[in-house]
Amino acid sequence: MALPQTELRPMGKPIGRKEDPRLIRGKGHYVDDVMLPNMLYLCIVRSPYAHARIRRIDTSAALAAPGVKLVLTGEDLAEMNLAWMPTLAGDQQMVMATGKVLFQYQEVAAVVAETRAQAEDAAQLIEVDYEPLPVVADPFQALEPDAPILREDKEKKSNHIFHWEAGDREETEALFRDAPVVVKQNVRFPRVHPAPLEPCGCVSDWDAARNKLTLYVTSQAPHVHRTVLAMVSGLPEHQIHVISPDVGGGFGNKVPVYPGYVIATVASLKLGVPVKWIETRTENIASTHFARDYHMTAEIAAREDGKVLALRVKTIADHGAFDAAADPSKFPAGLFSIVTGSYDFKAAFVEVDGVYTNKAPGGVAYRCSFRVTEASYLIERVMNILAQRLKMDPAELRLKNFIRKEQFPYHSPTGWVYDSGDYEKTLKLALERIGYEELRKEQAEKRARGELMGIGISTFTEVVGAGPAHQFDIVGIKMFDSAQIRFHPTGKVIARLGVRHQGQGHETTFAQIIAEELGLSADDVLIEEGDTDTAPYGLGTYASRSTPTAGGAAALCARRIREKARKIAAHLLEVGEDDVVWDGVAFSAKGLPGRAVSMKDVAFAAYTNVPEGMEPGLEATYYYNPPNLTFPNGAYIAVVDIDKGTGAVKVRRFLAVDDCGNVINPMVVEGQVHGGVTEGFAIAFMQDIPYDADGNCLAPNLMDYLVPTSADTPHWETDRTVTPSPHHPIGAKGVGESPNVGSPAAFVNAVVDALSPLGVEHIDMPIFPWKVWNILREHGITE
Amino acid sequence: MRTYEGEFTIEQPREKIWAFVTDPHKMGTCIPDLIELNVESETRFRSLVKVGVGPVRGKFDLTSELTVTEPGKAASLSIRGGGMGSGVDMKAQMELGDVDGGTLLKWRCDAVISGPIASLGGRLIDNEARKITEKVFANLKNALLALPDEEVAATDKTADQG
Amino acid sequence: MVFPNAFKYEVPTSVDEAVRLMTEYGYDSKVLAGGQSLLPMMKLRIAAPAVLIDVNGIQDLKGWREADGKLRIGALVRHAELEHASELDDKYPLLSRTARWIADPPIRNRGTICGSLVHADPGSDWGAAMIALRAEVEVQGTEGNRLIPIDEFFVDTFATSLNENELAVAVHVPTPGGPVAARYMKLERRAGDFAIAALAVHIVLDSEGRVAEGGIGIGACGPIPLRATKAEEALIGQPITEETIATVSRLVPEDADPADDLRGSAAYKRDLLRVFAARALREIAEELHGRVGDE
Amino acid sequence: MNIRVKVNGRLYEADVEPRTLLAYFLREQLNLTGTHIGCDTTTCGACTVLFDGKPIKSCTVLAVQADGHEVMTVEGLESNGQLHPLQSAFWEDHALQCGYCTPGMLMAAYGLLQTNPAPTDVEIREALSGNICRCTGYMNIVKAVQNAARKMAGENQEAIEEAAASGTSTD
Repeated sequence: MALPQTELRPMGKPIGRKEDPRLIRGKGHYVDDVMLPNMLYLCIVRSPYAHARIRRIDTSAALAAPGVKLVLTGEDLAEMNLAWMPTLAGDQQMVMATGKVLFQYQEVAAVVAETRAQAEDAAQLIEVDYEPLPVVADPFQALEPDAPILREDKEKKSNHIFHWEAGDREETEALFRDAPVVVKQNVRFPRVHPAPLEPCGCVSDWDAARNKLTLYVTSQAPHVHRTVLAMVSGLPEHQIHVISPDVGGGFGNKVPVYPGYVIATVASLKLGVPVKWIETRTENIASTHFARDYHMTAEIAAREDGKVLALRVKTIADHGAFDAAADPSKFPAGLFSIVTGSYDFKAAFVEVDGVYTNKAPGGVAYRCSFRVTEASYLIERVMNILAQRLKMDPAELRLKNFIRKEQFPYHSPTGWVYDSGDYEKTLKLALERIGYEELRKEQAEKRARGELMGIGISTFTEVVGAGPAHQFDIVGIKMFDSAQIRFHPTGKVIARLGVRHQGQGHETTFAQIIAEELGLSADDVLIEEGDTDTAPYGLGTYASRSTPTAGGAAALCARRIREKARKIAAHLLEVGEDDVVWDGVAFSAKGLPGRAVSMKDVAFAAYTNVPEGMEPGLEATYYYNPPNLTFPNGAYIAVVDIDKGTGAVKVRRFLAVDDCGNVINPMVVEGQVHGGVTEGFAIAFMQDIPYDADGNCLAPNLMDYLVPTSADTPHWETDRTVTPSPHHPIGAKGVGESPNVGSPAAFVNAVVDALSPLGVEHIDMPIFPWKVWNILREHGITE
Repeated sequence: MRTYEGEFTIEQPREKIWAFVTDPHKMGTCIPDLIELNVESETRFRSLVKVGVGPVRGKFDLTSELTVTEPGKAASLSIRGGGMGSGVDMKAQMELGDVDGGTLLKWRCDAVISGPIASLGGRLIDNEARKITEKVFANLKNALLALPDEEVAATDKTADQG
Repeated sequence: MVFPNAFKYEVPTSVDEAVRLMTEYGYDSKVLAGGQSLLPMMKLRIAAPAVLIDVNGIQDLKGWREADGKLRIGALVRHAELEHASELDDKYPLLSRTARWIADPPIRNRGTICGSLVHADPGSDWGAAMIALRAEVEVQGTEGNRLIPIDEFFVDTFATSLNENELAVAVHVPTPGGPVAARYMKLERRAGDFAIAALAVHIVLDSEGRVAEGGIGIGACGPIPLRATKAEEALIGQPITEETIATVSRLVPEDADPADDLRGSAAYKRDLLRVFAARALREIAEELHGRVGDE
Repeated sequence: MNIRVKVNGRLYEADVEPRTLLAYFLREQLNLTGTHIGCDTTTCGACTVLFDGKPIKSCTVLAVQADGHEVMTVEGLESNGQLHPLQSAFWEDHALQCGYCTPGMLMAAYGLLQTNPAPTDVEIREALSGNICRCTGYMNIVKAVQNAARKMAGENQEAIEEAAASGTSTD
């Protein structure tokens, strides 16, 4: 078959993916493809109300319906002490409502039946008597003193969840007091949803005879899911086997544990047969976790020449009904304090307040490291406003304020230590490749003719790869990651990792890392993830952390093997260990050309001919606790044209220059950039989940939650610079999220740039055509 | 929340109109596309209603509760229920006033529609909710117009006797 | 919900049989043609007919033919068939120009023109186009056939003037008597979405280069597809000059009745119609005359 | 209700409930799980299959409607153990990441190349606009379809040349 990957030293090469042969044949194995004997189907009844007391639930008609095996309500779960479960953010969340519902589409009852259709039929027969309560759909309203208290389970008598801050308040205030220039802007990052193409779901299979629960689940973090499930259910962890089979995209949506998984598990435990729950797209968008929904205010203090001094940010974070954010324990607002971005501020002070509302719970880090997208968008937006006020070119302003290459490792005013970067080089490459000067000339000519063209720049810095275990944990579990590598006697390798890819290509890229370290080809290495019974414990794939953490673990694990291999090689070569030389593909004896053994020879010897006293076999496990996070960055430039008649924006060009450190597989990196920029484009121009004042979710499906098609999506250009991470074993930084983090600001900056002659400084996303038309109309511009 | 309102004048005395609008047996029949009406008490009735907008077809089970705000003059009708996985909550306020040659009935209805119908039908639900509400009051008006004069007399008489 | 409710499935093989079944089941039944609007509603269970009468097997409803000064498009003609029917482009250019805007290619392979008309979604692309074309819908009931002019066909959102037991069997489009050009203008939030606003413009010239027939249909700007009556009156009999374009495009929004919604304000939609009208007429003039007239 | 339907060239007879959607019939009754389901509003196209040679969304056709018709799914692309040029092009050009949209995308692209063997980028983007991909940003999908079109043209050319060489008519 095509595309064998037999070349040695595969690191950095664009080799074809090992996961593709099954996927292009339709032979992937996703959760909904799991078909087990006697399997039943679960359908969840959801609340039409955003806030209501439940007076009564009548399940009798549903219980009598054809094929129905079980009906569950919150009261049933309460009897088992399972009505609530912990969230990753340390809050608790209802599995099924007891007493009252807190958001529209919340889980209220569940039906298990022989077929999916029967379960749906019976679900319609469940009668719930609701008493509607006043709805709080707006986070500012939620903070009003007279607002209804939504969370009766909490001791606190307000809808405020947390206050979190970073930086130095006093120093920041002082700099603002004396600053000659201050710009201020309110910026909203809309409520969006990762909406992976495969919705969430599970098959829960309790086998009483074996005393074992097998949970096939759409999970980006199977080990964490197993631990949480053990904590919730009381089942011993070794009797729970979580399998995350092929995952059809995650983008953060598949990090949390959802009520559906728990309900399916309860049903399987009660019925003793497998129970499948696959959410519909409506359930996915309306109930599983959203992202963002940040209402931010940013101020920059600067000198008249454009040198920035201080940054002040206040944010209201709408978390919905439950704080179910997938954030590390110490960081209720995630890594939002990266908001000083690529710029050398003297001081910064950042505050975030979390708020409960009658909306779906969240929020997850959608293709983002815990609120880094919100931060990057904010700083890139307000830097542009500063440039506009000072009548400076936005590229020039950035070049003036960048953290310089020689300042790394750079200590940011909010407490991060940036590992490496060369921002000037990256931006200059982008400016040159896009033909910035010519574009500005063209723009000037067009403006003279009354045409609207804009150029937008975003030079972002991310913080990814959580994390150093002393700083980062999720529900108390330290955020390291792991790899286990085992040689078979014939020189082939199986490697198991604690992360779980959802399209990122780990089966190929981690094989490349391991093959590179062990002198093999990628085809010699089988990567296995997603099975908690076989893989070493890991925290999962999200937050661009797989390459920084598990990638490091894979490399160091391979090196650990190589150390043992060196000893075996010395034995085979009949030289002292110090006289063995590793050249990347084989061990040879120093000064004795021609005398060499390959890793394959060594592996065979490990099982057939080890030196006396040595433990046979060749395998290792490595738990990698990274010393720091990694800081991918980039310079993105968008060029847009605006249709004066309709307000529609056309993205004429978009260039992404990324610096993600050393590259494992440039083809995969480019693919990640294409995909991430497309999601950034969607967020900038199409996506929001609005709620009306009654708490109705107005975009609960793909008809109204807009995901761009091939016909909407622009052509993307990519390039890169390479500034290796100094602390990462292979110098890599991670790239999956950069394009989603960095691109929204480039698009919005471009549109605002086009409209800047009208005095426009900001437009909130999503930039629908009507918003642009409104502005044009205000200024009397029409076709 | 959506608010709809209207008013109309009926050439009938206020007492008679009042008697009609506070009678669940009568008021209940003004709900359009009624399949079944169950009067549960003097102030409470339950109705099964056919909902149809082209292909969107289903039934709503609605419980209505009548409250007198100001006897002979103002009453409100709260309608709550749902169907097709959605919820309906309406509060209709009616106020009667004497005008030349009859009675002015002013109505105002606050409607909250929750659930998939509200979410999915963003493009049309407002139009439909308004139409249904208007139809309730159009039916009421027609029913009042159609009240036979003898009954007027009878009612009047009864009133007189009282 | 992803599964429709249980229903009785009927597969008539003739129009008469279909009409008989529709008469028998009445309100409880729905006709299934392309199913691209009905089945999604059934999956979400906001439509739950007890009986589905699948007309896909009725041969008489397939294909199109020209006769008696009209193009008769059978009820089972799919959007994609008209999209790719290049042989119709000379005389009926609005058909393929409209078809290519409907939903997406797989849906166009299945959905039908008549099904879309009968569904009567105010955002229907065919609604606006058929208004511009002054089409008639041929329906058959127990009493035989009748033709419903398109202006009398749409009654309200999702409601037509079809009787409960009448089947739409074809749509008739008049054959133009002179040089013809047309445009379908639509702005979407995302490819395949319902229109924010849409406009269909169909022009037939007389021998002197004046507009002999001018049809302008408005989509997604009211409870039903609408006719830009005032604009049409100002257009017919005129050469397409800058002045005509200015007058007509100004008048088009006057017959629209849009609402504020997530897609934009009523004012925005009205203005889109104005812009679309001007663009459409300008393009049509250039196509027919090589330039906008300067009379 | 009993139906007879040809799927990937093989005739199946089955008893289906009328409300069963074709996508579920393929997946759950024929065990052809390559056809995926990603939405409930006929938007995403993950379930795209060929119905009498044309791409349709199998979540919005009833299985009973396939009675007497021909269906082709992603599992029918490979022939004699050889990947279809579209499959190998998707592999070579990194036109898939999570793979969930891929079967539908392949079938929509197959439908396009049947009627338009040398499409432009714009035509490809239009033809695939009923199929949502959340991973790739479509760039490499467009590239792969172009690649496949070239491969298929090459195969046709080879076939013509072979036929010419062997003296048979290619008419």
